[in-house]
Amino acid sequence: MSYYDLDAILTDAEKVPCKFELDVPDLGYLDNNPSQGLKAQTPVSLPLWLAELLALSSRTQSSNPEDSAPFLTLEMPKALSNEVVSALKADPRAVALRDQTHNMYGLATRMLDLFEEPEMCAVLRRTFVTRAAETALHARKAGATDDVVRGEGFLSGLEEWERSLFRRAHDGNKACKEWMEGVKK
Amino acid sequence: MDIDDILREVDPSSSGLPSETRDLQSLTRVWVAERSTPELLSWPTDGLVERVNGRIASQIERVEALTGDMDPRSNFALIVIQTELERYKFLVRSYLRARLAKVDRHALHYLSTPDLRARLSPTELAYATRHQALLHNHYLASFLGSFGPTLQNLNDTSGNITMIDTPDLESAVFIRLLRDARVMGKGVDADGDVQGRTGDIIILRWSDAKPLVDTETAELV
Amino acid sequence: MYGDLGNKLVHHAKRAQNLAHLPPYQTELVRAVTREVRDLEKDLADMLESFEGGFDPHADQAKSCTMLVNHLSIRRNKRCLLAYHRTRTDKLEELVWKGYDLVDLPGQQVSSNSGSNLAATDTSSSSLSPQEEDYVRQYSDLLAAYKGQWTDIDLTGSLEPPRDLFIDVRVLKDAGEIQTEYGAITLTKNSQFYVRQGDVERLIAQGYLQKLG
Amino acid sequence: MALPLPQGLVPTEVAFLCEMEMVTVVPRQRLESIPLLSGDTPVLRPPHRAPMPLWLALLLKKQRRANIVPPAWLHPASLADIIHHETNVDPQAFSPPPPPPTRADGRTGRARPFQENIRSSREAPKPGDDPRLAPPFLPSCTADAPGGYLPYHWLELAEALLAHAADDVPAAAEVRSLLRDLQEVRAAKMRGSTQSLEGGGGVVVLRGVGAMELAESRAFVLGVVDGVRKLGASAEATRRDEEANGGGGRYGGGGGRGDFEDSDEEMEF
Repeated sequence: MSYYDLDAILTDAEKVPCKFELDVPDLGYLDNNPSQGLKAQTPVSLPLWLAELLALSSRTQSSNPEDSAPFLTLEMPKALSNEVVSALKADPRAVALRDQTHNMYGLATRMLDLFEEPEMCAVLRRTFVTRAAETALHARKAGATDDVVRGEGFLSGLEEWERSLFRRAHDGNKACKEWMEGVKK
Repeated sequence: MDIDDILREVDPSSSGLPSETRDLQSLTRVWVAERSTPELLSWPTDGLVERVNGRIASQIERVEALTGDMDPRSNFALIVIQTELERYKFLVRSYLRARLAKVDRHALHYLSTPDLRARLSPTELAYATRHQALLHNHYLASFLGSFGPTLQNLNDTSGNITMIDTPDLESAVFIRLLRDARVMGKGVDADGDVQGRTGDIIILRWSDAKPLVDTETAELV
Repeated sequence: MYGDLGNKLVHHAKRAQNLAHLPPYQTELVRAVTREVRDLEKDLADMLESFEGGFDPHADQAKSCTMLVNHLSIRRNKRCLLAYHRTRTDKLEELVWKGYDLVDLPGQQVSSNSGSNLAATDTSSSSLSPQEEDYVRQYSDLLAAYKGQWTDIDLTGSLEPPRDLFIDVRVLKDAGEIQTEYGAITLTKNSQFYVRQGDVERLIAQGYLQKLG
Repeated sequence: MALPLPQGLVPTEVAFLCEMEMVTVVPRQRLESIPLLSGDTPVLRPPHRAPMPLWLALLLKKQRRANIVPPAWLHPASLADIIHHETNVDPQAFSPPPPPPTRADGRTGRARPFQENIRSSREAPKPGDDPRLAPPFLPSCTADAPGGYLPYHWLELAEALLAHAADDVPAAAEVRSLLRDLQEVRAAKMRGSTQSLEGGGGVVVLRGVGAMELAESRAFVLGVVDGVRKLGASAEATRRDEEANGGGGRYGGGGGRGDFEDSDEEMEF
């Protein structure tokens, strides 16, 4: 992960459902309720940059990781719910990933780092490769125009990694065509 | 060992290719490599770039001596010389700028240890140090200066992300085998292990390709 | 919540990354995020002070949670601010490499697409912050110094591989007299020349000349 | 940014490399040797053939000072053979590249055994040796290059000759159309290689692929390989752990990760 990378920073802003394990009087604002204080087990939605370290830091003094208690516990975000993963398993091309989140794969790598989910990992890899091949086909069709990622249907559902792939495929085709035309000069 | 090897050992300059040709081949190879790897490679220690640059300078002098105010159309040799000169200038320019782009992107990383600093030429080192200072001053003047002193650094490595960005050494590259060799590379589901033949083009992670490139078993393409 | 403004900055940066020109510096937003950091720093200091040095993070878990949240928010904002400024300095450096100097920069929005006169846009206010203007000056000096080590290869020359050494060009706007090794040429609008490409690359990039196919 | 280009050579740079390929010219005029940075050019005396880098050969050709002798692989019969191989003999892989030459330099002069023959394949070269040669510094586009094999810079060289020396290429129109067929059948193979990347790479061999074909797809293919690696990072780490200690995952409870204690410690006050 890169400190200055804008996509990494935006992925870090993805919200994840979580619950605090203790009452925190000063953090009511996280639940839009500054005057009430935050009660343990209240479901809140927090960005990864905040939630991840709260889930990984220990609030108790213990050298044994087994009974270290975190400040909060995380859950899978909706974009990576069972329904979404099942839909991707059925047909990777049929899901508009961008509607789930712009940073679908970026979010997934972060969550897969936190949760052991071999099945989801396999489905996402297949999804990524299958959709990449499809993306390349569209990039070829888009031809030597500069009208990048403005198509409807499949293209409008591309998330950020896929958009980058589309641009790469498109730029490669375009540079090659331009060279071919330039040779004659 | 044959007679050529023996000759080469007694007199290194007797090697099969003229040194000009060899330098072009080396320069081309370091250029392609620098354009193709995620990390900065070592500045050639054999004086390659300085030597080529010196030859370029004397060729420019030659051109100036040959050029009066004559019509360029009339002097074919001059056109040939200048055409080649432009090709060399492009190679060196693109090479230097490919390096500088990497230095800029990960300056703090390359300045962080003596080993990494040793990859830079003296002028690159001076440039990187000064550039980093300019950036830090710019941040300080724009916002960072009003933070508490402990927050003003740019090299904090605590927490879950380090501020010192590093090149991704696991990112993939294309190489060509320069001789038959066994090629091993890390993969997700399984690692790869292939008996490769001279001329094979192979995709693998840079961390796995680097040892092959360092021993001239392979080159970047 | 904390970090929301920082996020806005990053979205600005992301948009700027894909633009040919540099959009105006977000003075207000930068100021607001900076203020947020200072407030959070002060809150943290106050909290620590209230314990008078006797703070035990494991005894007062709620407090230590609040402090961790503050601390993370500060870090987050710092990262957003740095990334925003870095994205812009990257673009500024790119312009310096392309041969723009400070006088040109306010006009770079227009010139990047239409190739119109650089000087004609002096009505638009600068999209750079004063600090960015300083930075451009200093980086130009740094680049000039580095370039000076490699005068023979013209470091800021074209990154397109050379094709034909001599090319036909048409003059799109008056550019005065240039020196070539074959003598001086006066570039007046609509005239055509057979020139050494290396002598005019900068003028082509800046839209004064057009290369003819 | 000092270099606004993607990692890896772009098509115009690949074409630039190809211009260093040696080709054979037949001079139409005398020309004395020219002192170049890469060495002196041979003296040209019609009708004696001479080797030249492509960029210089094209310059001579444009000035009508020489004709270019196309390599045997560019003849229609050779191209048809290769297409046959690509479609019928081995529809999956690219047709094999030319066999390694037996001379390292490909210039006239002293015969010297190609290093391949005198060293075991594992031995690293000694310092001071000539670099091991590869395209564009192998004589794979000269008049005596073998037919039936596409060299690394096949497409760029063919296009350059057809554009600037079409009258030197026998049956140029036919060659042009065969090249289009070849490009098409090989492009399909390049696209097909994407699916094989799902397992996360390791070592993927693209024997016989051409420089321009790589330049067109490089950024995309590398993007896919890197994406699969990042998405599979947790699976790969688990596999490595299991392989290292014969079972047992790397995760303790929910939400564990390698640097758990470290980050905890650093985040305290």
